[in-house]
Amino acid sequence: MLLITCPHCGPRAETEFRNGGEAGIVRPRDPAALSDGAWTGYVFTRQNPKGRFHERWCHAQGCGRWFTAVRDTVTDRFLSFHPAGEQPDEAGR
Amino acid sequence: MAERIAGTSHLDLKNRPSTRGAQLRMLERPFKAKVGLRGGEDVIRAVEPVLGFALPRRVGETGSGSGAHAFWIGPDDWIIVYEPGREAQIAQALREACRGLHHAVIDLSERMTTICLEGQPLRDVLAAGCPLDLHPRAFRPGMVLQSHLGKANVILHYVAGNADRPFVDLYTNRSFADYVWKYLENAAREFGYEIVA
Amino acid sequence: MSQKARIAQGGRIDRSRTIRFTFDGKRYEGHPGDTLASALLANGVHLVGRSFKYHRPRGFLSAGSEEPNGLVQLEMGGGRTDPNFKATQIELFDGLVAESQNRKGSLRYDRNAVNDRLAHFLPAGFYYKTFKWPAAFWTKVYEPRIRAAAGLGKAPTAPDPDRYLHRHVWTDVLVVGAGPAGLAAALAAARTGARVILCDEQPEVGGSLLSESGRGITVDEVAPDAWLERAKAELGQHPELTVLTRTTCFGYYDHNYLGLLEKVTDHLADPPPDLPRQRLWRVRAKQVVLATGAIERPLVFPDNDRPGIMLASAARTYLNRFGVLVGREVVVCTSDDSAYDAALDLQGAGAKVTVVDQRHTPIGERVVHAQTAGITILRGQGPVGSQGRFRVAQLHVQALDEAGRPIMGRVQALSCDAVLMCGGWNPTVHLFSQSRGKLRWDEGLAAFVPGEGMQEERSAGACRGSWTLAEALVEGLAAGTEAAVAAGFEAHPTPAPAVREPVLGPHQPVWLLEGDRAGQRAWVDFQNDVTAKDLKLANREGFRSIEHVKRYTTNGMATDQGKTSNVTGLAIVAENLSRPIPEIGTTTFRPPYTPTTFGAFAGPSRGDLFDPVRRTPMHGWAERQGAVFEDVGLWKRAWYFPKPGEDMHAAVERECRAVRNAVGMFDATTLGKIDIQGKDGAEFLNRIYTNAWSKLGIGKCRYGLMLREDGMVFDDGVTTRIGEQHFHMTTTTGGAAGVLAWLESWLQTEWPELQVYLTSVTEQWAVIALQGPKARDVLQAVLTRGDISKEALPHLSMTEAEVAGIPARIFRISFTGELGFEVNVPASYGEIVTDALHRAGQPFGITPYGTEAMHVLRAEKGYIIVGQETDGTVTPQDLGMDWAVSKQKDFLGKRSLSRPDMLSPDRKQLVGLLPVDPKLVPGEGAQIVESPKPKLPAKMIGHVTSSYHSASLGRSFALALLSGGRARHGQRLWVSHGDGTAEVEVTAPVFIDPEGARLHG
Amino acid sequence: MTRFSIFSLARNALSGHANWPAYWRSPEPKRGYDVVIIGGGGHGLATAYYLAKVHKVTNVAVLERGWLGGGNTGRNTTICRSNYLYDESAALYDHAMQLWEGLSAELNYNVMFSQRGVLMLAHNTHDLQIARRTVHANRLNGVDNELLTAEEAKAFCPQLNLSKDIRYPVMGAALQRRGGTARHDAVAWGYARGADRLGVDIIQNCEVTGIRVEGGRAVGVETSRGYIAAGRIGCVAAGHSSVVAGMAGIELPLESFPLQALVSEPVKPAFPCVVMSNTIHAYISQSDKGELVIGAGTDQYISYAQRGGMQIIEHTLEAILELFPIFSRMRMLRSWAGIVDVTPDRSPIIGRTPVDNFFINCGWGTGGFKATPGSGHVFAHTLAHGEPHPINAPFTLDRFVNGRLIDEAAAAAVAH
Repeated sequence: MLLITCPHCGPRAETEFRNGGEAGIVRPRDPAALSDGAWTGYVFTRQNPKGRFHERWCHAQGCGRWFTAVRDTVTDRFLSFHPAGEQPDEAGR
Repeated sequence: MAERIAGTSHLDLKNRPSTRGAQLRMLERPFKAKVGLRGGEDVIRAVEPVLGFALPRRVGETGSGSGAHAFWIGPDDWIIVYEPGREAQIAQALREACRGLHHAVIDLSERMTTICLEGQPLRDVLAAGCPLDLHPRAFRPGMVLQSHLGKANVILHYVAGNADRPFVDLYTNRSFADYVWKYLENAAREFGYEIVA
Repeated sequence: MSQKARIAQGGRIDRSRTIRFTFDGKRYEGHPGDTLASALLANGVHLVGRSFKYHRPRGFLSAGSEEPNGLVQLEMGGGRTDPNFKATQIELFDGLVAESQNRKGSLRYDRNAVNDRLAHFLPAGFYYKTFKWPAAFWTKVYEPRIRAAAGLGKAPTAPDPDRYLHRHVWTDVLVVGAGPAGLAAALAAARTGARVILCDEQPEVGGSLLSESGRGITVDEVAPDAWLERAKAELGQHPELTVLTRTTCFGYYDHNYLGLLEKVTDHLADPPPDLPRQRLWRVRAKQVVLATGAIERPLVFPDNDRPGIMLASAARTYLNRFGVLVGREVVVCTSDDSAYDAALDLQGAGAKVTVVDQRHTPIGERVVHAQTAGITILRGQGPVGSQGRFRVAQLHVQALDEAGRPIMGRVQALSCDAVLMCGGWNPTVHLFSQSRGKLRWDEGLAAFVPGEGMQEERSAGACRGSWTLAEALVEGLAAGTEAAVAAGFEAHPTPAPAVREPVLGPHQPVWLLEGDRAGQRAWVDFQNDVTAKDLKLANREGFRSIEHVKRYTTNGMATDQGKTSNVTGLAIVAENLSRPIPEIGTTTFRPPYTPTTFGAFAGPSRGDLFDPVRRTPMHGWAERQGAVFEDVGLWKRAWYFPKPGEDMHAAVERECRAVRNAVGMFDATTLGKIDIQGKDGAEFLNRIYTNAWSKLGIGKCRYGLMLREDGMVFDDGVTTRIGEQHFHMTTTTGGAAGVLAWLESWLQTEWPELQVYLTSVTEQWAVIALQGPKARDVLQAVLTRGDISKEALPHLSMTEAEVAGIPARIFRISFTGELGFEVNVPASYGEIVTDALHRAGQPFGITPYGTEAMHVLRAEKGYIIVGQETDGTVTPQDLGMDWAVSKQKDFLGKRSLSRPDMLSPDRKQLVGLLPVDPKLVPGEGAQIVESPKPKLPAKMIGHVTSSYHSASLGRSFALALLSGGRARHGQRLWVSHGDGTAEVEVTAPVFIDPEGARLHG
Repeated sequence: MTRFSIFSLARNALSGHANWPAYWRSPEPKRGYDVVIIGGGGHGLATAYYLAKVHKVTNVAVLERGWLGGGNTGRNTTICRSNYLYDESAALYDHAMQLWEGLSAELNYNVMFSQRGVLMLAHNTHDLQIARRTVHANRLNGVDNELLTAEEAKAFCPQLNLSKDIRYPVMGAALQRRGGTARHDAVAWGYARGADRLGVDIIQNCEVTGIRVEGGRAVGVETSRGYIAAGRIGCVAAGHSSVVAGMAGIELPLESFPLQALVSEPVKPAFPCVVMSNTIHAYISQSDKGELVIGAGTDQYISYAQRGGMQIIEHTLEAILELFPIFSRMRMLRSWAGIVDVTPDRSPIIGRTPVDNFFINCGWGTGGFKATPGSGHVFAHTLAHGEPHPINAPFTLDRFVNGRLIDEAAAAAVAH
């Protein structure tokens, strides 16, 4: 069971959290203007990377806040945690 | 006969078997006043005079005064707990204080119930289903933490006492009181427990 | 006399008390402190089991959790039966009853032993090569026979009477293993004031010291025993140090999360009912010290599996810890100095001991001691065979060349009643490997040792290949201190202990000894009957990766998980393929370290605690009204209210009739409720609902649909504007939690600029729906404040009022098509208000109704239920609800609705169905076809989503999703029914009051 | 090539089994092949086998990063069934079922296909509706599946706990008698042996590190053992499909999750069939060796580490014991995890990609093993003709663009 550091509550057990998949997928400003393909990319296509991954977590059974974590999907080690609104840098810090 | 229904009413705690004088004591206090407050810095400034004490700003913290406790729930999220009966009046006072600000004041008295635990074994009993670090070094008097007990969300408030005789109030949604109560009884069996009703 | 192999004194058993136990129906005696294994050996019982495949007679190989042979069924009665328990791990208690396993007939005369004669025809993987013809025979004939022969013990057939609990704990340092290294580590860490947990699978701490005779060893000038007593004493002095004995660390998971299984009552004759049988500890450790020791390797030589042939360390444990002498004429076969301790100890206890050392020039200090003690040592020789049916009687030894290969020629037969093997040692690296640590092959030690670690852990002592006591104590001390410091504590200066012990000579492994006789079998995996020949065969057939060899031969896959067979197997494969061991691969170890009880994992989550049972405040009231309940998500909901003598059908008809003709009351408390506050509430609703909200007036309600971004309906409900900046949203019962989470994620991550706060108030309110032409009359009768007249409270509006003296929010909402009110009162008053309404309603014929009647009533009106008319593949257009879909604004999922397939005319659309036979009620889920007797595979053009008999229509009717359905109104089609079909007519999905006159009444 | 039979077994017994040939050669990779298949699991090996057997395309290489069947083929709970709701799925999985039924003979290798029956439990009215919908659909598709009452279910599986006071009492079940289990390793080995015999090169320890694409056409693969030219490339990399497709510049609607499973210690026959419950998330059967084989759920986060959290095992065993309290004292012997590639509609993607000559067969999620023969059979057709077989035609990548999903997840997973 992962140990996840909520930016607001500190390190807590994974069972307090809900994973929200890939982070940083921004909803298109004007969906109507998109091709079916482009819209599909937004709705369905995922990086699913082997290695560093920016993902969303919600501290569902704690403060209820969504935040972003950077995790290596090979080692499952977390590199950093970021409250909503704060973007991880290139190095994932 | 129709009556006001608490989370554990159907369990008939009065006649439920338990051990007189056991180290651990359990009871439900269903009708405490609980008011939810949401808002930013401006709201904090506006309500603190009404409350008469400072709102907690960090996880684990509580603010207390004049028979009330304010729990830190999230960065812009608090629950304020009073003795029963004052919910409407408090909610009203807070709403007035927040007029014009982005805020939410909401009565949660009926949504949540309180199970009061007292006695040395309660840490081990809670640890049977709660993944928090409940060691005296980590969970100290005055603190409040949210987590889960088995499959129920809970808020744990370390009201007072010391490592040998702690008092902890457990808050959970009313329909989960049945589960939480039975869960605690099952975990407490090896220590013995007395139901106070 | 019994216990003939028990020596006069010594050992850690309590000779003052005798306890009785039964094995295979025969009664024996032992002492407190015994294991079942030591007690059986004390009574001279060596034959204790049969192997998995060949049913070979077997005795104990070991004295610990690595035991492959000595498995028994514990039979304590009352549902307490346990298959495959290792007798070496069972603490003896009075009245213990055990049975040997996997035999047909008695243990001595096992009829399945014939397999051993057929061994030639049953090589590794034989079953892949045959039993293929005729095809049907596999399932009917061959497989049942194979299954009957396979398996070991018997599964319980009665429920388990015992309880299991969990315990979460956070610690600064977890030390696994309470041998010398672990004790040193735990004490060092505890001295810093850190929170420390020390666990060990044995009933007492001490590890290898419990089996130590202490010959020639001192620690700080005292014997090892004395040092151990000192250490024990100190353990008690550290308040933050928790010692867990009988506790196995079975799993090392991510982020230093470890699973421990504590056996709380397994060792007790009659367990106290208030104690759990076992406790599963979930430990989150800042730092971990692994001090798990090492496991001795057997020697692989022909017929090395006879009872009486065991590990040297085991014989030593039986002697020094349990006071049992496993043989009087003992041959010790070794390629390592450590076995000389056994030789010396057993000789000291009166056995005639001969040592057969594969090494030509062993030089260790112990060898010298053995020589001085007058023990015969045959150097450069090794075992190549054995004799003895139920217990070894002879060992055949032969001279070896420098490479360890037997030199053909004279074979010497040594008569004996016990053979002790030592093929060196394997560090117990299982947990290190589980932690993702990489193993490294150390050629010098001829063993896998911890390589690069991946988590916050460190190994100390034998589990990293440090064989001496001095190393164990020094490394333990260092590891414990470092761990505590890494956890943020200040090191406590402690001098390293001064240890005197014999100097070790080098180990020279001989992985496989084969005689020259054909057809000889040398066992590698004892329990699974995997021999060196099987490994050869696998290699010959092209299996080279160790994983392939394992799976093909089943080497290392028995209940001991290869603790005594993995590495020897690997080494033999490496020799076969003449490649270095690391190239063949290592096995990745996975949890659990030893088999772990299902019940312990499930813990308290059984019955009522399997999932919370959520009841509404009116549950008790409904019970008193005779309600039958159904599960909806976690909730118990009143399903229907049968009167005496009524079946479900009759009850539901009566309830429906009451609602259509008079008034019914329904508990709608479980619907999700979300309080929405903030100035952007309306804009927020615009984005998440398909319809528009800006213009909704205060006190007005509106129905809304929510879509996922893929355009599919995922929830619906009525939302009400309570104030300019205040909304009250309702969701489906099952959707409540999911919807709130979904809304929060959009607010927090996508639209932080919106000033909106969401709060779940599902449980704040009890909701009683009053539905029917007489609803207003009833409500009026108990209304203590407010105006619910047609004018003041038209359809889809809300007012704050007071019912039976209780403040209430009254919504004019109908899910039945009738005049309807939903009365919301503070939850705890739900029963009081329900009761008041029910009493006030008597003159009007008020009738409580349940979810089934609710389903019928709404279906008659063509109202959908998300999850019944929809299944995650249905759009608003499919449901004919375009009226609820805004053309102007954007909303979640809108773009998906214009994808090609969403517009195709053959999409399944909501329709009504009227069975031609008005009594016939199609099954929900029935498929729709175009002919009465379709040819298979038939073209299915839709399915029935809801289907009932309607009291008000006096006939059956259904809702369905039908391909191109709206264009098919009036068509005759067929629905699958029983083994055939039933004819139906397609209609519009509204059956009563299409113009809504009743609704607005 | 020795045929396997009771007779060859006996003959070899006399020679001490010293003359068995290798199951497959271990050739050096050639410079090029007509078809290169990436992934030596069951699906990839089956594809190679049917390419050679049915389509006579024998200049084929199967490239496996590690050892054959070391991925999900060797890590699943070996359940075979074809009782899927939608026509497209039923056609695909029943195609597989029909091949299963003759597979041991086809491969001259005993894959221990055992039609013990698959029982899917219903615990509430909603489950019953789904069960009926599925059973009726299956019947009309010519796929065997029958509705049972709770009592009939217990008659078929006596270990079932029908008590009314368990949290979610069993209200009924759907039974596919043709469903069952097979020996997962044997499937990989059998296909590998068969393909090798027909001339396919099976190359283990050969990791694909790149896909060479020229002018929108895939022309070969870079591997740890050098460049290999390819007329067509079939990517059958399961959990790693996103990674391999990424080498060709293709992004897929996939997420890879850890999926755990476990076995108990072996016991004498104690469980007759396969039982599954979607509502309380449990499935269980007993292997020929006597181990209870239990499938657990996926972890909530994507990961390429073949491991998962202990809480997943706990939840699974809670569910198992709720249905089968008699197994409470059984013990977990081994647990492990695979990486499953999951699509938004829980149906696989089999066919063309935006890159010519680069084909994918992925997205099998938690249910790929049962489809192995059918998947290989239709994918072989697709690779041989450059066009999908009618059975896999609906399982295109395009469906996520045009919306024609095959949403097997939806039917079972909706709220009520």
